[in-house]
Amino acid sequence: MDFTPNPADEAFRQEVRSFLQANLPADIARHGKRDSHSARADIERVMKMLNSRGWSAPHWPKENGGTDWSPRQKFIYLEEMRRARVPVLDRTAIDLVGPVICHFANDAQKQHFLPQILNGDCFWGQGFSEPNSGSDLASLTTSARREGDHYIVNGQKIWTSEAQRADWIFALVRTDPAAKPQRGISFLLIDLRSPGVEVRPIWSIDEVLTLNETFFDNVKVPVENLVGEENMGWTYAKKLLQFERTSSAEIPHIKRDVIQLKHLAATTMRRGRPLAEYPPFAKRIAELEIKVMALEWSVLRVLHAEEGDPSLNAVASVLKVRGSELFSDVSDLAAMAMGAHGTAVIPDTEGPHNMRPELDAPPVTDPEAVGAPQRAMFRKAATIYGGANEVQRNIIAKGVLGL
Amino acid sequence: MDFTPNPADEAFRQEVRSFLQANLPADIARHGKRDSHSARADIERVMKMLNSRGWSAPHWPKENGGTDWSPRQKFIYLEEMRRARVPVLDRTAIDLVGPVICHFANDAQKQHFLPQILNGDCFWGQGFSEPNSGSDLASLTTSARREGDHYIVNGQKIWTSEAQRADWIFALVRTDPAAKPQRGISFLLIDLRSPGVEVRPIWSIDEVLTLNETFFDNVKVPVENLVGEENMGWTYAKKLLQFERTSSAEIPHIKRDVIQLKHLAATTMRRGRPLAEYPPFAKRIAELEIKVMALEWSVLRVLHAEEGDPSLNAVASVLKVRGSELFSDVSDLAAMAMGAHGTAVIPDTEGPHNMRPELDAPPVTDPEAVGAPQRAMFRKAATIYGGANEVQRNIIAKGVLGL
Amino acid sequence: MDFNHTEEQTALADSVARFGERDYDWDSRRKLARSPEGYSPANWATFAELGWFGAGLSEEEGGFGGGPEGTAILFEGFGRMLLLEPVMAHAVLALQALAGLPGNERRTDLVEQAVMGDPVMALAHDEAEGWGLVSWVGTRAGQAGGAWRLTGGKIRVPGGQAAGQFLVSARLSGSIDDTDGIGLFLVDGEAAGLTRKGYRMVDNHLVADLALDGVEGELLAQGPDALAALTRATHHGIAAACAEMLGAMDAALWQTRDYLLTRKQFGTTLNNFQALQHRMADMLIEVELSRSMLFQALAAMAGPEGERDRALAAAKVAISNSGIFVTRNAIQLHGGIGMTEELMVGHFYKRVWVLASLLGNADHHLDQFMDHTPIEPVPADIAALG
Amino acid sequence: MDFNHTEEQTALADSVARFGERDYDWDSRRKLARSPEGYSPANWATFAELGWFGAGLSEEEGGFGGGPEGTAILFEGFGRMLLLEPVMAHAVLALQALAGLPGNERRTDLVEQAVMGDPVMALAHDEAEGWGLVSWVGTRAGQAGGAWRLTGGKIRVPGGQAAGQFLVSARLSGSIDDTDGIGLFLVDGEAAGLTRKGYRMVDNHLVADLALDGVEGELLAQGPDALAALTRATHHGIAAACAEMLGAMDAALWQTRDYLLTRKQFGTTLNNFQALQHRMADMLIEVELSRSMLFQALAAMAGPEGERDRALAAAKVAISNSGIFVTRNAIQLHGGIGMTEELMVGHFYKRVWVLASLLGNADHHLDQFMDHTPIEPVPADIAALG
Repeated sequence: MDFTPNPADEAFRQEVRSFLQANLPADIARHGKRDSHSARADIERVMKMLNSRGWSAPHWPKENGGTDWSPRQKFIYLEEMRRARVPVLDRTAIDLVGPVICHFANDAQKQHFLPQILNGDCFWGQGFSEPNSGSDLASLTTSARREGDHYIVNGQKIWTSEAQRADWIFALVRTDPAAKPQRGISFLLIDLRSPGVEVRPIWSIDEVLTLNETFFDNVKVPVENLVGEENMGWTYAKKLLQFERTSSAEIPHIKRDVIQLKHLAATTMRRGRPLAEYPPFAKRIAELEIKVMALEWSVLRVLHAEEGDPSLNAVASVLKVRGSELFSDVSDLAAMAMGAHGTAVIPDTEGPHNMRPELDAPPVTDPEAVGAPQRAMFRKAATIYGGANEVQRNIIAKGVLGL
Repeated sequence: MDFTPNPADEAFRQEVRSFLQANLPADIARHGKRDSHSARADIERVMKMLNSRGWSAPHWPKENGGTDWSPRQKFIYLEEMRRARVPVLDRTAIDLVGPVICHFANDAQKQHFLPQILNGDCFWGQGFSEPNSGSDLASLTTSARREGDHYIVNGQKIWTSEAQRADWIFALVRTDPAAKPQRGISFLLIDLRSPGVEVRPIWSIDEVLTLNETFFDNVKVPVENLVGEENMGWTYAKKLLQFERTSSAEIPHIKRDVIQLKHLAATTMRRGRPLAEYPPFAKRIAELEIKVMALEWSVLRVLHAEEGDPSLNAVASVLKVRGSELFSDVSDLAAMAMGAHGTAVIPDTEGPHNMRPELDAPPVTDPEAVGAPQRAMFRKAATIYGGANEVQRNIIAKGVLGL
Repeated sequence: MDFNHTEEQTALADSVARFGERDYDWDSRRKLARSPEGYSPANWATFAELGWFGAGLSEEEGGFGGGPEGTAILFEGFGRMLLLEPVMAHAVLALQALAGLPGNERRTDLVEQAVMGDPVMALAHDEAEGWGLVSWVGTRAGQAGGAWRLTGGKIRVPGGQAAGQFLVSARLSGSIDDTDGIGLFLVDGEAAGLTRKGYRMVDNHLVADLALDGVEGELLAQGPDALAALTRATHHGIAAACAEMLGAMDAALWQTRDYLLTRKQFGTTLNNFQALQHRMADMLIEVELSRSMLFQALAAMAGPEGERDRALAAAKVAISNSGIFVTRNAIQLHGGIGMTEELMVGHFYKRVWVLASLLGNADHHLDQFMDHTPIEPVPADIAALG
Repeated sequence: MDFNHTEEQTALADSVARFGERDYDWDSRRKLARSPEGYSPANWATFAELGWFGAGLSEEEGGFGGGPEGTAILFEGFGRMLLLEPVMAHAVLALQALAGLPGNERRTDLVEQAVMGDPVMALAHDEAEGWGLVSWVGTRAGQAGGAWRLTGGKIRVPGGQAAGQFLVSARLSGSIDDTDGIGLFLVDGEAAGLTRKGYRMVDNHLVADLALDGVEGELLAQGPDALAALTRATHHGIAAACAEMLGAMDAALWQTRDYLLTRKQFGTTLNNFQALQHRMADMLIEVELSRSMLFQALAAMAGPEGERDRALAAAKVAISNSGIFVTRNAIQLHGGIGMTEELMVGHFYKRVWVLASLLGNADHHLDQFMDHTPIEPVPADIAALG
């Protein structure tokens, strides 16, 4: 054990911070405050800004347009991105399908897709879940039947996050109905403008649109859009989840949220004093911050581990469960910190949004407060998506504890 | 709904309170403060005091020596008994075996056993669990084989509470090994002085003795000690648990403990002020008290319900789970309220106890503090005994929710 | 003490349940939520006919003999159907404040009008920094030209968009949190100088912030009389909120139970997973304890003021916490589908979230409870025993 | 930053593990707990030989180059075996206080003596009303006849029965909680006027309350120097307590796991019940987060004082709460057998219960954490972005 900080890390942090201070457009930073679902136009501009520096996807292999930063540096980069309130980018492209293409796709696919992603020219939706395959993903039934140079895709995906703004979708599809559930699955890239594709919105309880159903009705997909080998899709999907073992902890995002929560508590008045000076509420913040510290250091343990160190299964498994809980809790406290207006719908009226016809919002003047109550509602999904926490506990019990 | 209090109840409360003030010997009240496991000699004196008034077992049928008090009055009686710190009596006799005898035994058994119990002349141990039948009680294997006028009992019971001070034990025994688990069980009364019975102590983590193992090696039990019909013991045992649906909530005891907890918080000094004035600790007490209120009113709902009202299954099922949690929590807070001495072994040096050879206790002068830390340790058993809370949740899920 | 419904109470509960089944199915309710008014004036008229607005008042007070038990029965039902109509604003907060005024002809008239339901009334009392403290009134009242004029601001007024009349608290004297010196005024919804800033809460209920700039008001009560009326309104409002949270969490629990019995994952229905069974058991425990907590609050409402304050504070703390736990887990156990606007289950959570915040949140009420709950040495009569 | 053990750290961890396996099995430990000394002087000599007492000090300070990481490795192992020997009293609280004194020959001698382990030393600092506040010192020190005389009382002194020498804090000036005006004294265990009231804690560790009535002491430091030494002792003590709680809860977790794999109920082993699996998962989560928390505390010990205070306070809060949760559930999942004195699992709970209380409980440390953690508006550089 040696916890002496590396001075190079601090210098790197300053480099990222300075870059963002110099380059992040003010209107985008203002939208980022709201931390509602980012607008495609904003993301496109940010991606071009990052791409000019080679920072679009630092965790990709360097030869694919990533970086050779240390794990710690990649984490610092994410912390600074969130701290500066850079809008959440196209995570489906950068964190999910991008790494799969980097590792498993052929050269033609890499050359076609990766530069578009890095430059923010191609947006992606994700096609894991189906109506009858939620936590039990391997039971999926969307089929891809080979016909000459094409697959004919039929079926339905649900919770296809951000498909409403995407150009392409990656989908797990069943190519061998006779094989065991995990064996007959392939990883297909599908152009959402293909005939037979329909994307329908699912409004979530925050009245914002990020979730969709995507229907495939005899959609023709060229075989060159198959990633890797047929029927190996389950393996790629599992690998995909390991590329970024620490992202589910959401530490950079939670730390950003804690800053905003403290701002709201420091500026909201309660009986003549800032709410921050009211001990029961200050205590809630402190208890949250302590939990965030524990989780952050769990992330650092994983980042500093050697590849394949078995002692890390235990700590890695913790990240999603506790991270999603804190991601939800911090948003609750932010809404509570707003007092009476913390229960109001406060739509993001400047930036683009999918809010439905709406009465005027309450007279909230602090831009840090905009969107906070809806965010608290939406974050209830954090303990569900990416493998519900109940499934995560099954995995811990069997995989780590051997029960 | 009509929540107007009944003035007769208040008068009744004063009657019980006055009786105890006039009759409870001071030395016994002093022992009761410690609320360690009561001494047999104390209980014998208390039982005679109660018996002289006809109050030994108010919830028994009147013809068996009980009372015709309303459910509310019986509850008030228990509240006042605990409030006055009357030591915990022989609950095995009064709450468990007594009601079974009242309802299912023959006249000879009633005439033999009930008056002895009411007068504190006969103490009982309970013989439910076995080493391999904890939560899964129906799998018990202690056998009783009929031989002429006797059963020959062989096997082992565990957690036979208070058997070390008891004269008799009631035991569930298997009389028909061929029948389905619940069917072949009988309810036997066994004299602990019978040859072949051995009681061995189990020290619990509070270093006090209330738990035992009881071994039966070819013990001859006269057939007249069978309660009711052979192989019907499971039915009687289940009924037994319904006679006092509310006792597992432990409300009278918890309310007594809250009074003591508040005393300790009000008299222990923390940095120049009573601990009671330190908001984080005062808040812990308040949160506990609110939970106690909710549980108390749940008990009242059951007490005021009509026999067999199905809507009560839900609330009755709550009592054991929450009651045992609070029973444990209140004891934790009492020990914490003592400050540094709350981690010390403080044996009850005046009253009889089973503490093992012991160094001097810390100089704690307040008798309300004696025994509190060990009590906190022992109360960890509350969520285990009487059907572990995990089993209770199974019962709620299946029996109430139909899952 | 009797926990069962009287005949009248059974009839009231039946009328609410019937309305929910016949006239307030989930589709109808969703449409109302998107309508400009945010509720149905036709339903409002029905409620008046059914006598619901007077269900929480005794006959002597001008109601139909219900008392807080009647209010609780109504609102438990409202919680189950996620009613949008501003009944709490009108028939609890405003009407109970009116009923708490000193007896006179004006009060009788206003109570009678409110029991009839027209116009909708709202109590404009909360201010931005008050956080549930009843005596926090910064809006000032002064006399000018023979009339009372009110200046200040009110926040998140339930029913504030629908209301034709407001009851407005304003300070005649004293500092901003003095218990004395408060006045209660009747203000017309169209009065000059009154600006409403309407908005919607996450539960689809419409509210308004009010700005008052020399608005004319009719003084109904002042000093202890006004405070008593406001306290009464708050107490009944808390009881109604608790009952509504109970109804919402109970409905969420049983809808989740039905879902678990049908939803298949990993080759079996979800009800077979013990971890989910135990979560459901914990939810049921919280629901039943909340029901008990509501009963104790109702029982205390007939008792002395200190006990009433304490009991209501305890109920608001416990039921808010339980309600959040139960409805949040109802979403969780539904999985993704629970997060959709389309399904009812997420809306139970949102309604409970709002109700937990209204009329003082759990932090405020824990403080209130502690103020009424001394921590003292063992009482003398016990100590004397030995 | 490196989370792996260095070679020296691995050797230390191995030596602790080996001692636990060979010389500190559960039966031996139970016998020690009932012995008059409550620990084994023979083990104590072994520890000195193994160099454990100096494992938490750098070589410049007179130790063997370990630092707080060495202490943490030792105490995690002690937590697993439920070690009774007063190592925390001697080698952490007393020795770190000594090492925190201004450098001089006397310090060098005392450190060397303590590293050798003879006599056992104890830090007598806590007083009844202090509840973890380091500056709370009511014991008074005054000069009389050319010597310092101490009068007052100390409470729950770890190692207080075994100690041959005490480090005693006493106040030279100022009010009872002043950070300035404290002195640190060396007091002989047999000094006239010193009365020990020995007792046992629920975890079988022996402690003592001290009464001092004009006891002669040697002044080692005063003012900021004394406070720095006491603070250093407290910080290292908290780190050791956190490491020991971690070891205890980790051992309790895995013992429970082994039990679930073998214990049969309802026709199958308990590991097959999903509700128990999930509880175990929650316990594992708390164990791993506690380990992370310990790492952050160790990392901060080399940093500036404010960050150190904050990090240690956070660790004590989090690890105490996690430790209670994990070890209590370890009992629960064992059922009745977990409540027996004979089985190890209940003793993990008792040890954690005591460690959570020592050196300031979770309430105190949450206060400390809040003192070091401002709640402020968004930093200017972020606000400037847009």
